[in-house]
Amino acid sequence: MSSSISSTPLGIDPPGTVHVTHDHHELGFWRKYVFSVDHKVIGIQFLFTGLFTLLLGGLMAMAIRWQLAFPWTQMPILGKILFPETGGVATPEGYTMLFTMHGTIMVFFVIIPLLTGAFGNFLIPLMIGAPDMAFPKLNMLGYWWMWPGIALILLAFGTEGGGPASGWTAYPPLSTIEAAAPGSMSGQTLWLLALTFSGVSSMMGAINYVTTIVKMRAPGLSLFRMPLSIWGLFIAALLQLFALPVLTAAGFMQLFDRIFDAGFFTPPDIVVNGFSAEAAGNAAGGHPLLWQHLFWFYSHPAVYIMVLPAMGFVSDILAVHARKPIFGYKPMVYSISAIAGLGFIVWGHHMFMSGMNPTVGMVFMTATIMIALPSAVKVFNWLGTLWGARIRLTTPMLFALAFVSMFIIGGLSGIWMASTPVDIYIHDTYIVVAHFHYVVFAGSVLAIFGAIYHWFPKMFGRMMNETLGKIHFLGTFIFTNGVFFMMHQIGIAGLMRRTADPYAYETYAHLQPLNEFISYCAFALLFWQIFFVVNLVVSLGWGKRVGRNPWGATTLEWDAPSPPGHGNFDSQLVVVRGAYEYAVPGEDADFLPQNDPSAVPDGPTHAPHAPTPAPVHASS
Amino acid sequence: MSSITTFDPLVDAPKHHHPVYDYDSGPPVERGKFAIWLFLATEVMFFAGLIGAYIVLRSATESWPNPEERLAVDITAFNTFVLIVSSWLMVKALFAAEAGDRSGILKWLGLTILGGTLFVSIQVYEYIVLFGEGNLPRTDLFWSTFYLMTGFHGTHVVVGLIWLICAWVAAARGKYTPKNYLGLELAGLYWHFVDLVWVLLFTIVYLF
Amino acid sequence: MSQDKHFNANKVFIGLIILTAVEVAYGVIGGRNYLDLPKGLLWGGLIFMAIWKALLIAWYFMHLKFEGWIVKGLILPTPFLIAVIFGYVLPDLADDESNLVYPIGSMVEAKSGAVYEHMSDLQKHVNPDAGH
Amino acid sequence: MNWILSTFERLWVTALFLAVPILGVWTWVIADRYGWWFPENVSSYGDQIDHLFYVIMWMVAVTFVITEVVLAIVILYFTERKQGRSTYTHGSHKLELIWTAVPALLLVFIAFSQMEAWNDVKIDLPRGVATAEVPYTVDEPIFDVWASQFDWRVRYPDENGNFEGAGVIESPYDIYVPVDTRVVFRLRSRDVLHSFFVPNFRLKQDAVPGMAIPVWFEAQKTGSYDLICAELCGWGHYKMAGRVHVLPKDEYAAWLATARREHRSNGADDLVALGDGDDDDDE
Ligand code: HEA
Ligand code: HEA
Ligand code: CUA
Ligand SMILES: [Cu+2]
Repeated sequence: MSSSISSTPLGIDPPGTVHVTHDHHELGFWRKYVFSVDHKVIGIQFLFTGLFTLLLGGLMAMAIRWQLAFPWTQMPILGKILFPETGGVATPEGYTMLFTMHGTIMVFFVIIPLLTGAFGNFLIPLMIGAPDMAFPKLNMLGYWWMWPGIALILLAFGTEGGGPASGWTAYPPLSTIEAAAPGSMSGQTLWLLALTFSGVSSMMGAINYVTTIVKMRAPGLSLFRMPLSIWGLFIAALLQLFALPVLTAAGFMQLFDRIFDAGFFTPPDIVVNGFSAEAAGNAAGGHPLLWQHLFWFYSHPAVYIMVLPAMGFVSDILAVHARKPIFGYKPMVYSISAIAGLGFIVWGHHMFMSGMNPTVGMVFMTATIMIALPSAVKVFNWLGTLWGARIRLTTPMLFALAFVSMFIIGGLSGIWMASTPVDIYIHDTYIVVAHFHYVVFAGSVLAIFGAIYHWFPKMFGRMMNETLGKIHFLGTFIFTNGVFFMMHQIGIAGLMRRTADPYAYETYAHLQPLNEFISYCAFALLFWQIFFVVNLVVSLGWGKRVGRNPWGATTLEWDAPSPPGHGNFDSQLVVVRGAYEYAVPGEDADFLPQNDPSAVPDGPTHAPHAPTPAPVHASS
Repeated sequence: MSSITTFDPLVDAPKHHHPVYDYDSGPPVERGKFAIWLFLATEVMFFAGLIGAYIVLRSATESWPNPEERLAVDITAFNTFVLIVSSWLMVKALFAAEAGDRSGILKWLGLTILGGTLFVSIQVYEYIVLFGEGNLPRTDLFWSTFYLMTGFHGTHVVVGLIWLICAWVAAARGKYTPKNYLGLELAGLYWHFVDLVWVLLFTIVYLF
Repeated sequence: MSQDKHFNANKVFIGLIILTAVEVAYGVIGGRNYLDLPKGLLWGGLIFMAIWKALLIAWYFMHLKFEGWIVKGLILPTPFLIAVIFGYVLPDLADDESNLVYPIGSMVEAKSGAVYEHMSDLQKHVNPDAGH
Repeated sequence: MNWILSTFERLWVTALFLAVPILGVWTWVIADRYGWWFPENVSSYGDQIDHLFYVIMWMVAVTFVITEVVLAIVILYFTERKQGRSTYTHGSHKLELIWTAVPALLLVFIAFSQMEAWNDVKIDLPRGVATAEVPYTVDEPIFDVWASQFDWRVRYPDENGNFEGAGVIESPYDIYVPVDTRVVFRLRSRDVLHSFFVPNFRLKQDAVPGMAIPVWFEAQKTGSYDLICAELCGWGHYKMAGRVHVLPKDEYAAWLATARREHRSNGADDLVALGDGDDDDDE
């Protein structure tokens, strides 16, 4: 049977319907684990798919690092797979394909599926006290639509000419004219199709999330009682809905250019590697920058899609393991929304050097710099939350703390690039690479690790091993910084990205030792993940069984059994207070579950005469 | 970890035979309708991308050809009329559904589908003629933008038609009651949206 | 179902038809074949009527009029975002002051058969009508 | 026993997070010594840009150190030791105001302090006819730079400033400019996107096919500097190198004269050749 809520195609029963479950006749294996419509199963499917693609992307990163440390030397292991024809030595075009695929996979098939797909699916219904998503079948569809995307993007490697090679940004005309690069043959077409698939997938997801959050919150769970994870996922879903279609449109235009020679992005009178659009009788007269505008209109909001949910998870993890209410809950919510809103008017900061009208660039700069403001509010409120807390240094907490620390670094380096004159020098140098890996790997991915450790007990009813977890954290934290902090240095030295072999230039020759150091850290980072994988596997089978609420947390998901049965909760929940009632004075428990009717109702969201915590001394 | 409570079957085991409950929070709008409007918002952004690209290329071009010389405005004007009519018939169908008059639904909805089919066939005819004259997307920017926008609108019309046909079958099965004809309403919303987009496209593609 | 969704569909329908007729007439007569009105005037008028029609459809046929703030709110951001797109992209790409050596799309109609026997081919496109 | 463990844990975590600002600042202090820092600046507006970099760097550095240290302190002091509860607060308007207002001021300041430099480098360029004071303008540039897969071609106009015909000088890879002169040139591309990047000049500008983007710089020190392509342009992107030779004014004049005499490009033809670059030798 399909989930009882979803028994109608769109889940459009008149509201208030109470279905009686048919839990008893068991589902077959396929319906239960493969084509399941249960949001928990789908979430876990997304989780493992995402980890798998993360491994792929990570391995490609290792190949990149090898080439940068020891250019044109035989690459161990990976070389055999990636460059068989040269006996494991990277080729120039092969390198361009490597980072293109690395970036694409990491952005579209790792971070977004993990954050919104895995945790969005698993957490949203549980955290708002709903039995399932609004449209479970659509949900399942969303998962399965991602697979053609993954298949196509991997297939691209096999096509004649090899995988796409125009960067994850796919700037035309390089990406639209087949003669321009080996990878711009059918590989690029597959790339576009893959993106469309993943786009449709996250579209289905986003519609589902927003509808569920708006329409299916448990009685009493007002918007301003929602956990910040839900807020993060909610706003991220809205970003998807309003930004992604534009990329889809642009993607179709690029497909038109490639398949029908439509020339939207092809300026006239260019001769690319002997090929001339006019001579071939193709349309021309379009503008390359048009693509950049449309692409970044999506892809800048996308970077916030890649961080807002992570921020939400971190806020929740901090509160739970610090046993303290979130400091400034409402400012947190407003800043999430502000980041999202501003995110729509800053995309041009990726185009300062692109030949864009420099006056327009000035406007973009001002808007961009202003985004630091809501981010600042978040950072300071996290510190405020921790101040005067009783922190428990559990593994999830460690990763959450790491996120705060790392996001500050990544965010601050954004300020340089936001300032147009400085960006003249650092655009497309490794400072940019350092910047976005700090926010996206050291930020989002570490937050994802934290979220896995934190919600694993809820997902599988077992704890992950704390000792292994802490070992995993220690190494990951150290090597991550080893890899990415040094990239600032080579960036300031002027090394630009997407360069297969920088050392031919006298300007860069002396940077090889540093690059080698970075690469060694990267390899160590990869191997260190073994502790995580082992921990994952062992805990799945033999981890300590836990109860419903191992961490002593207040939010609704911890009221369900671990793992939650079909329909999630034993009975209808009624929410009586905000999500962060920890250490309430005069209560004997140091946390008050949102749905626990005993004790005081909602605490004031702002205690006017609260003891002033000390960050003020530090931050002024 | 001191804080971790161990598994206690009495408290922690899932209680069986629990009811699966469903309730409605937030504003008074059906989930389906809420979702469809979200979806329509994304569709708006999608066409904003396509039309935006056209406007940019177009308004930056001095020598843009005169659409009236390249396209059959009269036929398309008639086609626009057809689509608007079908949109109006759709409203009629909804009213019928509201009145619980099934044969009414079938009649009006049937006519709507007829109108839509006519629109598509006329557009297909237009394409065939244009192709015959050797006007392909690769010919020049005018044609590539033309095929891009009208093409994607056309596919939307086809999707809408399929949806309407499903609704018609459902209606024939008597699925729609005066209390609940949401399925029909959603199909209608999509159909009207397709009509709305065409109103804009017709103006900027054929008349500018 | 909200029952009070009553409006006179026929009136709206007639309105749409009339607007379409006027629009086509205005477009064709005002167009390059006859009056050849200034672009601003022509486009302004057409866009005005088109958007008017679009609003009629959305407001009545899609009974936005009868929906709550929430549904209206879902569609509301789109006009702003569209305004943002145009506000940024037009001044950039469609700006005469920008450094294009050819007007975008000037290859429409123009098909330079033999490309580059000479450097000046590029400058040629500064003048759109050259080339054919 | 348990107590020792938890204390140990508290300490190593604190140390770990404290290491971030310490090592971070340390690397930036020693960076210069190992050449992990800006290459020498030789252009007139380079100082402006570096200056802005440092202004932002100081603000960011302070914020960075403060926030990271506070984080470490928090971990050290507020990690659960004895029984007891965390302070129960949901926030404070006063603090929110402070830490919204202060960064706001900083950021507005940053934003506005950028405008002038940006205007000087990219917006306000000399147009119209060249004069003695302003020897080169957008309309009468010193040369056109043509980027194409995977080389740079520089076209010097002939005596009367024409960019076509037999008088034109075509110099692949090597760009010659006079020192202490504000040179304006037009950046163009034959095929795909490229980017004209000279680290020592703090100069970067994408070359876009179909656009002729005016660029200027004024080199203040003779010598020859790497010209690097900074926008992905295909498999050979990494080796799309050039050299900018800054000559004393008189030497430059002499070079130009000799070049005009000997090194005459056959105009059209090698431009035809330009398109099909050396791509053929990769498969
Ligand atoms: C999760 C992803 C993520 C996030 C959150 C951000 C956040 C930011 N990014 Fe980043 N960015 C990327 C992902 C991300 N970015 C990616 C992937 C690219 C490269 C794309 C490519 O070209 O391939 C990129 C590139 C990029 C560029 C283009 C660089 C170039 O190509 O030349 C710029 C330029 O403005 C920029 C700016 C910013 C800014 C201002 C923020 C701000 O949101 C940061 C705000 C946060 C803080 C400022 C720190 C916390 C605040 C305080 C501690 C308070 C005090 C601070 C001050 C007073 C300054 N980013
Ligand atoms: C969005 C996320 C993301 C992530 C997580 C990463 C992670 C990494 N990235 Fe990358 N990167 C990008 C996004 C990302 N990157 C983008 C968008 C670009 C630009 C591309 C372009 O220019 O077009 C880029 C480019 C880029 C470059 C520049 C290439 C160039 O310009 O020449 C480099 C160079 O060092 C690099 C390195 C790395 C490294 C070492 C990691 C490491 O952190 C990787 C560590 C990961 C692992 C070690 C995997 C561990 C595996 C698991 C934990 C799963 C366990 C498995 C199971 C349980 C099944 N990346
Ligand atoms: Cu030319 Cu990169
Ligand atoms: Cu951005």
